[in-house]
Amino acid sequence: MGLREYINDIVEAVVTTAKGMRITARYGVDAKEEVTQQYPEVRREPEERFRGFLHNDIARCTSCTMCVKVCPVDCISLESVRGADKKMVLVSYDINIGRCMYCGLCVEVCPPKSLTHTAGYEKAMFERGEMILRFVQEDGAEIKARVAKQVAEAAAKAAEAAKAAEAAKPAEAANPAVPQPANPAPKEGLSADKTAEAAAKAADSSAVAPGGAKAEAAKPAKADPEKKA
Amino acid sequence: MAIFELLQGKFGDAVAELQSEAVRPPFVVVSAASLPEIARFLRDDPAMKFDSLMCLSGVDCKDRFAVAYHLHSLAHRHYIGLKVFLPRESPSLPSVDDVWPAANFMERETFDLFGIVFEGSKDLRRILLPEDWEGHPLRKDYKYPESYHGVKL
Amino acid sequence: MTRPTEALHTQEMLINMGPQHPSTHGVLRVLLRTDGEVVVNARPDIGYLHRGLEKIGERVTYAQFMPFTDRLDYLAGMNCNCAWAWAVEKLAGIEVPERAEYIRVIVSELNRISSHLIAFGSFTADMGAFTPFLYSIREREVVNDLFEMVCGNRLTYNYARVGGVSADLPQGFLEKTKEFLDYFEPKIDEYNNLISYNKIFVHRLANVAVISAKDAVGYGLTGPNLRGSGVKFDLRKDEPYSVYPKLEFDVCVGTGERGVLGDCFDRYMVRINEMRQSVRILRQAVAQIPEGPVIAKVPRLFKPAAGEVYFRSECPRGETGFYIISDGTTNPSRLKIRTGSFVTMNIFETVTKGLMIADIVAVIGSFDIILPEIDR
Amino acid sequence: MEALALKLMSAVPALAGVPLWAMTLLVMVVVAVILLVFALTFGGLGSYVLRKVAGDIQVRIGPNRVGPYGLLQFLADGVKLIMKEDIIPAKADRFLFVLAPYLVFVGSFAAFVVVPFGVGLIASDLNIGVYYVMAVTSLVVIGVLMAGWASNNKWALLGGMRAVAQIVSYEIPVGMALLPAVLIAGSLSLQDIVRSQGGLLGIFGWNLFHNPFTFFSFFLYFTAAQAETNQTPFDLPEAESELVSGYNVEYSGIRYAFFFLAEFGDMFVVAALASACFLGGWHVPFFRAETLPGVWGNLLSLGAFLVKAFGIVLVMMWVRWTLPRLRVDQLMRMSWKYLVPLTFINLLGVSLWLLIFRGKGIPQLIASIF
Repeated sequence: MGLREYINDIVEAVVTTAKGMRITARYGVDAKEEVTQQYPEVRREPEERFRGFLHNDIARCTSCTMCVKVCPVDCISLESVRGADKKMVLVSYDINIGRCMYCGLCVEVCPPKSLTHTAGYEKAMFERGEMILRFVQEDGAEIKARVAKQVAEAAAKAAEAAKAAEAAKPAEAANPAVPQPANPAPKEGLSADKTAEAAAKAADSSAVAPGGAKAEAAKPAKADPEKKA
Repeated sequence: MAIFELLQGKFGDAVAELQSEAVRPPFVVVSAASLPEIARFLRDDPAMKFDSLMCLSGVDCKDRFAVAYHLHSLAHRHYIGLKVFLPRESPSLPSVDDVWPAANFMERETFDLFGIVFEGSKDLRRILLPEDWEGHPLRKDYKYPESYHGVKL
Repeated sequence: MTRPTEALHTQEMLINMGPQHPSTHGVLRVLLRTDGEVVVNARPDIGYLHRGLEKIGERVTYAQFMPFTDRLDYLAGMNCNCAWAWAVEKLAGIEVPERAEYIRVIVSELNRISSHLIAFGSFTADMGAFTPFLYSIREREVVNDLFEMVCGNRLTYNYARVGGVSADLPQGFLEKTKEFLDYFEPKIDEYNNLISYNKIFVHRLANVAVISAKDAVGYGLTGPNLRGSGVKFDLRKDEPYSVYPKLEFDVCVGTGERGVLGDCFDRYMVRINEMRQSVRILRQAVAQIPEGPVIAKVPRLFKPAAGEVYFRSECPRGETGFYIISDGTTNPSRLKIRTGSFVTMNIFETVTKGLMIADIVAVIGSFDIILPEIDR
Repeated sequence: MEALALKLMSAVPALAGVPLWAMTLLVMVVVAVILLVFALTFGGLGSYVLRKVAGDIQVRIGPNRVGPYGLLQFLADGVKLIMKEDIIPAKADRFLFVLAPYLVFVGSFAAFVVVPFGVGLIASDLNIGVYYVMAVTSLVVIGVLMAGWASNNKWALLGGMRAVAQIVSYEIPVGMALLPAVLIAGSLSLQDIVRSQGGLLGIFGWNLFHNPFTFFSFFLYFTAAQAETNQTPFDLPEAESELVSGYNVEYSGIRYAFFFLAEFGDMFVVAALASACFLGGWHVPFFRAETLPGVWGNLLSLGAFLVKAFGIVLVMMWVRWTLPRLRVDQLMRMSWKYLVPLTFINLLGVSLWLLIFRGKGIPQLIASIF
């Protein structure tokens, strides 16, 4: 190593160090450069498309199970029973947010758009069980019992109606007792925000028992307190 | 295509067929025994110069295994695939890690996940799974274990 | 008279570096055999993060696999997303609307910048200078904000779809991108002044772990690691896909400016220069982006015809290749993921012979490996 | 000490009956406690400042939760460290493991004895002051090696080995860089060295501006001292990105706190030496603090000294947050190929200067013209 190189080495080291220190000093002195956000006090507003916790508006959910099928990690579990109006009644709708990877595929496929992302992202919990979001507050067994009762009532009514029809028109007794779905009752029972698709589906269903409408009316009422909570 | 004909002319029966329908890049199916020879030829021949092995993958074709080599030439910018079919029972084929050093890790991975043995490999150990793992998970008939060292899976 | 070296008995030391170690970038374990500070042999042991993505790929549909590609390389989720989408589109022969392609290129390049920023930042932190790391995080945060705007998540984007992207760019996104580019470009010079050409930093990197061009090709290195050895090969240029042919940029290669061609410093500088090129690409893409739909019509029950495809694209850590074998059902019959970091680890043992312990850290940093990509 | 004890006894009649040795001992203990409190406070506040400086440089805020502006952070940390479980690894050499942190702390704390805080404010004005500092700070090495060895951890051992190699190598440039000040003062006593930089020339009385060689000497000393205290470009013994945390990797709780305090103590000692030997020590520029009546002179000079010392500490932190780390062979090369020869050249230069100009510095020469 020649003397010139030796001195060059020292000079270069000093110069580059000084350059770097000038930059750090500028940031050190300039208080405006601070970018930290004091998290619990200052909260960043998530963007409009932010994919936070999932929320299912069960009043609109049609239990179509698209979300369950599309979920790559099987974090959504859904149980439903067929109601008196042949529509599915949710018994339970749980999302395990500990397992959810917030990919948003379920929200994309949801036909009635009842499943949405909220802006929630704080997931600190004391127990693992708390990570399961339950959207149907009522006890599953109760719903099942209620629906079963309604179905039974409807069946009884249908049988009655069939009997009456039989009595009225004995000639057509051989015909299987399928009541004609001309009655628009289920349509009236639907809440206003039902999508046309679901409405059409409901109209197609052959059951016309008034019990179905009752169940429809009961459901949103039950969901309301939960929504407020 | 031209490469296939050239290979077939040179190696005869060792080169069985060309898979080019709905397969990109096309595969030349070769026999296991002649693989190192063909590989060396493909790498060294001035018209071929397949100097990089892009990808080496094991495939479980249900009735047999296959090992697929995707080759690329930086000099000529062309591709070819090599495929070797192996029997399900004790599959093994010669290693090519002296032709393309890159093959070593990929062969280890294939050995690990498929149980295909690469003879003459520099260092054929399990790579992704623990040394004492049982079975080869990417086989279609793989049974998921109940537990590992007493830890429930 | 016995010479003192004969009388002294020295022993090799076996040190376990990792899987918990501050600078192995995750759960990489390196078994070091050292003679004092000099490494006799460094054997990487990987697999601590093996999640069986390839097996998962056989179980889920093509669309469902998209979120898993985020987990392939979590610092470059967009690139992996797009790579998967391109691969499946190539398999099924789907035409993608041009706007979607532009969007993909924009998000990919933004992601490349943010990924290289982390590479730069964590590398300098490994070298002992912690401050540049926080500067790079600061810039990356802006990119994350942009991504949150466009797809709703900051790290695992799941933005691309087979046939396009999940949603059009939101209002004001392009303006904010331009703003970011104007803000970011001068910062690269600042990094160079702060650390890149710092004497100590240069000394730590120059002439360390030199990989010749021949070795780099033979060992299958790709991406910046390959270009660091002076091989001018960039998939965006040499095997153009998407709208890259319409965009002008240079392929950055190592020059050996401070040491030998192919040393750690070259690999580092390639990344720094690539950020500039990404800015260049982004400026053009933002200016050129056409109006139109962002997703092609793809049936919900997507079943590509039986066939095999190998598609590779240029990700920040080298080429990410998907070898998909379709048997005509909704799921791939075999999915092989070839990642840059995995193949790069192959050369690790060879290049680290005779280096110092501190150099091991430099080599890991200069390869810019990421463990989920290695272990998949 | 004895003089102070005598003074006290004569001043306070109630103490007249106390034997002289007991009084002396009492004074010694009191002084030691004061210094200990100072060292601990400096360690605590130093860590706060270090983090605040880091925050400012790194576009963050730094500690800001405990107390106003996070000022009490160090108390919270101290409490935390004390409350933490004290873990001794199963296969560690228990005796050495327990002893090491104290040894390290004693090494750095003992150097406080000769730090000239102000006019007459020195625990003991040893006539071999500089030499004493060099000697006791070397004691740290033994503690560090002990810690590294006793931990039964390879990273710790490597850290300990690095520390020894580094500190032993850098002792030489540190000593050689300090010698010009000793030559100018003609004494090893730190108080004498400080006094020699007085006069009404203001800052130009400082050794820093005495002649070009002393000017360079200061920077050489600063660099070498940075290495002595394991500050960043030279923090190889604890290199957290290589050796995880080096020699103290197995330590936790209060034992770790001792290492921590020793580090800050070292930092202060180095800064104090730099300011005493090159920046005029407790001299207030253009003012004779020693002429002030009563304790005011002492206090003013103490203030001046602390400002200078803390200024140097700040610069050390600034350097720490800017530079990357050297490799171990480069560290050695830097010491033996660069710093050692340069400090020798400097020493030679200063000696010749003093010989030629009869002990006068440039400012004095210029002043003598007028």
